[in-house]
Amino acid sequence: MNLLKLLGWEVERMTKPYLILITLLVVTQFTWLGVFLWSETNMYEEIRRTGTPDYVLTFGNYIGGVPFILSIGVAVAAMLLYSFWIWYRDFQGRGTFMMRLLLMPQQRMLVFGAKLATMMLMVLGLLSVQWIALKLQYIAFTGWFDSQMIPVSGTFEQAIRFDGALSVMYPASFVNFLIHQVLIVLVILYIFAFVLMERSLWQRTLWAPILAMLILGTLILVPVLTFYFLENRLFMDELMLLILLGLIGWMTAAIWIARRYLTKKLSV
Amino acid sequence: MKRMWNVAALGAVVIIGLGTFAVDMRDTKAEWELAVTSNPEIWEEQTINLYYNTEEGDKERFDLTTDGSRVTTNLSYIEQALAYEDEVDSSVRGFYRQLSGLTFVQSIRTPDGYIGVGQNGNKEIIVFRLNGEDVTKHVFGKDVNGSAEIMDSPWAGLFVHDGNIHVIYRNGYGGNAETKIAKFDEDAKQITMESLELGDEAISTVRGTSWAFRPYMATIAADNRFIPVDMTEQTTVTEGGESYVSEQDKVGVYAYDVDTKQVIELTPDADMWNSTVYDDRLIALQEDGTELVVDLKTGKKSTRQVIDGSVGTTSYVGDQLYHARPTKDGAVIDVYQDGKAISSAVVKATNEEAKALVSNTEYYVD
Amino acid sequence: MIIQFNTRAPVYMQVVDYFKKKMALGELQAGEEMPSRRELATELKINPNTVQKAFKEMEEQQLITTERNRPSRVTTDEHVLKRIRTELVDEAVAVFVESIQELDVTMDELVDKIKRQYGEGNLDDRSTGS
Amino acid sequence: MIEVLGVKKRYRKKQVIEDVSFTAQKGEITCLIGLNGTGKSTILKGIMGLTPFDKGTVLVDGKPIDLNRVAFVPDHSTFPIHFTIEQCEAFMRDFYPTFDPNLFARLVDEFKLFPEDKLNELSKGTLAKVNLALGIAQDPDYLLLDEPFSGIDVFSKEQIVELFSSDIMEDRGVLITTHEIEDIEYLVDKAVMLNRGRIVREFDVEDVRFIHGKSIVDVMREEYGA
Repeated sequence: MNLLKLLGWEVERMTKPYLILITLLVVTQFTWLGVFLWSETNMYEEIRRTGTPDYVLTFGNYIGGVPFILSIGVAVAAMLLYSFWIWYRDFQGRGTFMMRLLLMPQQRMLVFGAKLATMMLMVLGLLSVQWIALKLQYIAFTGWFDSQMIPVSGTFEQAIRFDGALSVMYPASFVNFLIHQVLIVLVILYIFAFVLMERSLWQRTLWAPILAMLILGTLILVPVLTFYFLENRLFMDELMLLILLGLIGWMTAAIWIARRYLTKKLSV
Repeated sequence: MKRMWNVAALGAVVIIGLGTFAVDMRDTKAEWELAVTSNPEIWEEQTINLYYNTEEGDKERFDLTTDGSRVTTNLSYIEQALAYEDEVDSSVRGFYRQLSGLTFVQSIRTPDGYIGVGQNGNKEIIVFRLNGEDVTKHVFGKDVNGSAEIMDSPWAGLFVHDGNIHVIYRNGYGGNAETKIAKFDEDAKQITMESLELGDEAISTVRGTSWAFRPYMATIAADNRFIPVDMTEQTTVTEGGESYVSEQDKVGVYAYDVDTKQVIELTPDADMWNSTVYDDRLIALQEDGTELVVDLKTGKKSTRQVIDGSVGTTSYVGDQLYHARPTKDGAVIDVYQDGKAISSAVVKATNEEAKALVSNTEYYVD
Repeated sequence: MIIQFNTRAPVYMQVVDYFKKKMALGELQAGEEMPSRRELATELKINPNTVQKAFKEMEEQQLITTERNRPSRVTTDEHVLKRIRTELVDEAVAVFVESIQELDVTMDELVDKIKRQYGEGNLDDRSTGS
Repeated sequence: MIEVLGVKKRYRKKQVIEDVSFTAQKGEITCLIGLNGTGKSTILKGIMGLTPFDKGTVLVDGKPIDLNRVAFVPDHSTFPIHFTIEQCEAFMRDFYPTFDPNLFARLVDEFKLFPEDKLNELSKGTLAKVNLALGIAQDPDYLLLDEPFSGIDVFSKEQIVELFSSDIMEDRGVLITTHEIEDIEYLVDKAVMLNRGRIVREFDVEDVRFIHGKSIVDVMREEYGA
């Protein structure tokens, strides 16, 4: 129950900046759509006057546009930064609010859980808004070019699948999508572990951030190196198993470190 | 509880957004059914691959077995792993694991087990043998005479004769590569090379040799006299004052005669486009539905009429010929062995989604 | 009721002395009800435990009596009250003598000054009725 | 009773707390005295689990600390400064089960606070009172206060001192740290003096007055040679 209440507080604190981010994302994309439709139509008309255009437009051209990619980049950067800020904001001043959180007579990991849940809600929220925006953009795209009698090729699914970022964000199988979310969680866990470690060590050593990065860096690097070493000795299914174990290992390690530093080492 | 409104609102957005995404990503519902009309045990572990491409070129593939159809495109990582896992049985894993570390490898399957020849960078050539469970290894280092040359040239394929593994290779890269054969004497740890006088022709591939790991490989006898090969021909072409050498595949059925050490054409105006090397025979299906059969020990040739009427999509698995002819709502697949029809089965689209796909689906058994 | 505490003497003793003076001066009649511990602590802004200790001390010196959870009362025992008066006077005189000794004043001079001082002093006290 | 046993803490190179052990009884006001920067706050924060001790243990009534029974009032606000007092109370009610809204209301009224005020609009004195109110309203058995009087106006100080002698604080254990003892000379039952990371004196204040006729300030002068 406390987790839900904590989640409520965290979500309330991020609502304003989050809404700004989403509006920014949607506005940039739809403006770029407008610009794209307008410029492509003009160009097509011009070529059509002097001959037959030798190219066919696809939805991929739109989502390949720089503004589109930039808007996604900004959203990703915002999420990464907020994963740090969601903790560091509580350490503002002389660790004011963090002190209140740590004094709560309950499991400290509830605070950790609430922040993680908030981050995932934000990420999934962005992915949801983006998917709906994409579908709307596709409708506008095809509708407009049909009305302009300009041929268009390729399906919506194809455009998504061939786009670098979108194929990762929206893989062809929903199970893969869930697995990608697990990877996102993992990234957030490591950011959280870093922050908690840094906040616990900063009073003991000036090298806190570097030390934290070193420890977490090795924790991330070692499995990656073993993977590359084994990669050409194992079969695909064995590799998958190795990756699964690696992920589980990473997750438990991150949670274990976070828990240890949050409950025993954190110093406000 | 005002705060909970924010959470609920965000939750709703997520459910709507990801809900639409999940629905969009739903696997296709097309379902197919395989009804075996005769000789069912042929189909026990046999899978039929159904290729289906939409107008927009979307590829979708199904695996169809006696116990149902399964879509095999857009598999999740887990499904891919599981599909791969039951395709590769454990007996072969050890063998191919050793090969997987090599930079270049070829393997063949003989009655007494798999043989693989691999190259580890330019350091050494290794011959692997899998008989039963254990894998034996013979290393031919850089110091062994001839190994450097072999490692520096493209390989056409392998064959076994008098118990020794042979590698047919093109000596050196570049236009006028000459074809050579290397015999690996594993006990004496020696390699003996011979070159073949083929003029401006060359052996490009040896039938039955697998380039990479393949779950199923046909077994080839270890003492065939004739080794079926593909040939290429080099012609110098001059265009606009410049002349360069171009190489084309030669049509026809060729084999290397181990005794005479010559490459001979087994039969004129036949082709090996759709053929299989199985035990001591080469079987090649011709346009008119007849099968050319060559006894690789004696070189004796014979033909037999197998498919009468138009030839649909065909493929060989071992010495069995699978012939698929599309029908209104699916396809009929006949199986021939030694020229006789030994089994037949019917592929049927069982639901609307599948029926819609029938018009441009191809059926292929491998 | 404001007591100027000094930080060196035990606070509870200063509270006891305060009440002794009040009893001696008759500001607290025999048998009168004492203020409650909580009121006193809040008013004097001192630690309630100290007020508790002061009351215990007064009970030991039989200055007050407390039946079960009823407010304490000043003692009605006359010669206890008289004893308090003489105690206070002796104490005051002792302090006075101690401070005077340093100035080596002859006895006669001293007696004369006290007479004059005390005579007038008395006069003023009575008229203003402190 | 709060027992601090053999506690050690190091900050970077210097050993801030060498070896500290003392007790604070329930129902008594114990004052932890020490010059600035001698680790007083660290000890309080250590007891609350806000800062890990390198060595040593802390027991409250014989058991590890139960945050339901012990409240902490740091010398600075613990809520984001744009919060209103109402929002602070809402947070406390959400996450501190022992928080008693009536007690809080009484304190708000006693301290003459205005719930809709934002923390950043309040003076240092008022802010200290809000902090105190939030702490006391948890109705704890033990209350730890870190420099409650430092840098606040005289009237707020008075209100706070008055509060300590009132019924609200009765039979709660109070542990205060301060380096200005004058304000609470008469409130303290027991003084614990800290010097260079060690407990140098631990005494019942009234006994020392009775036996040695010395005030806490006198003892401080002896110890710290002010």
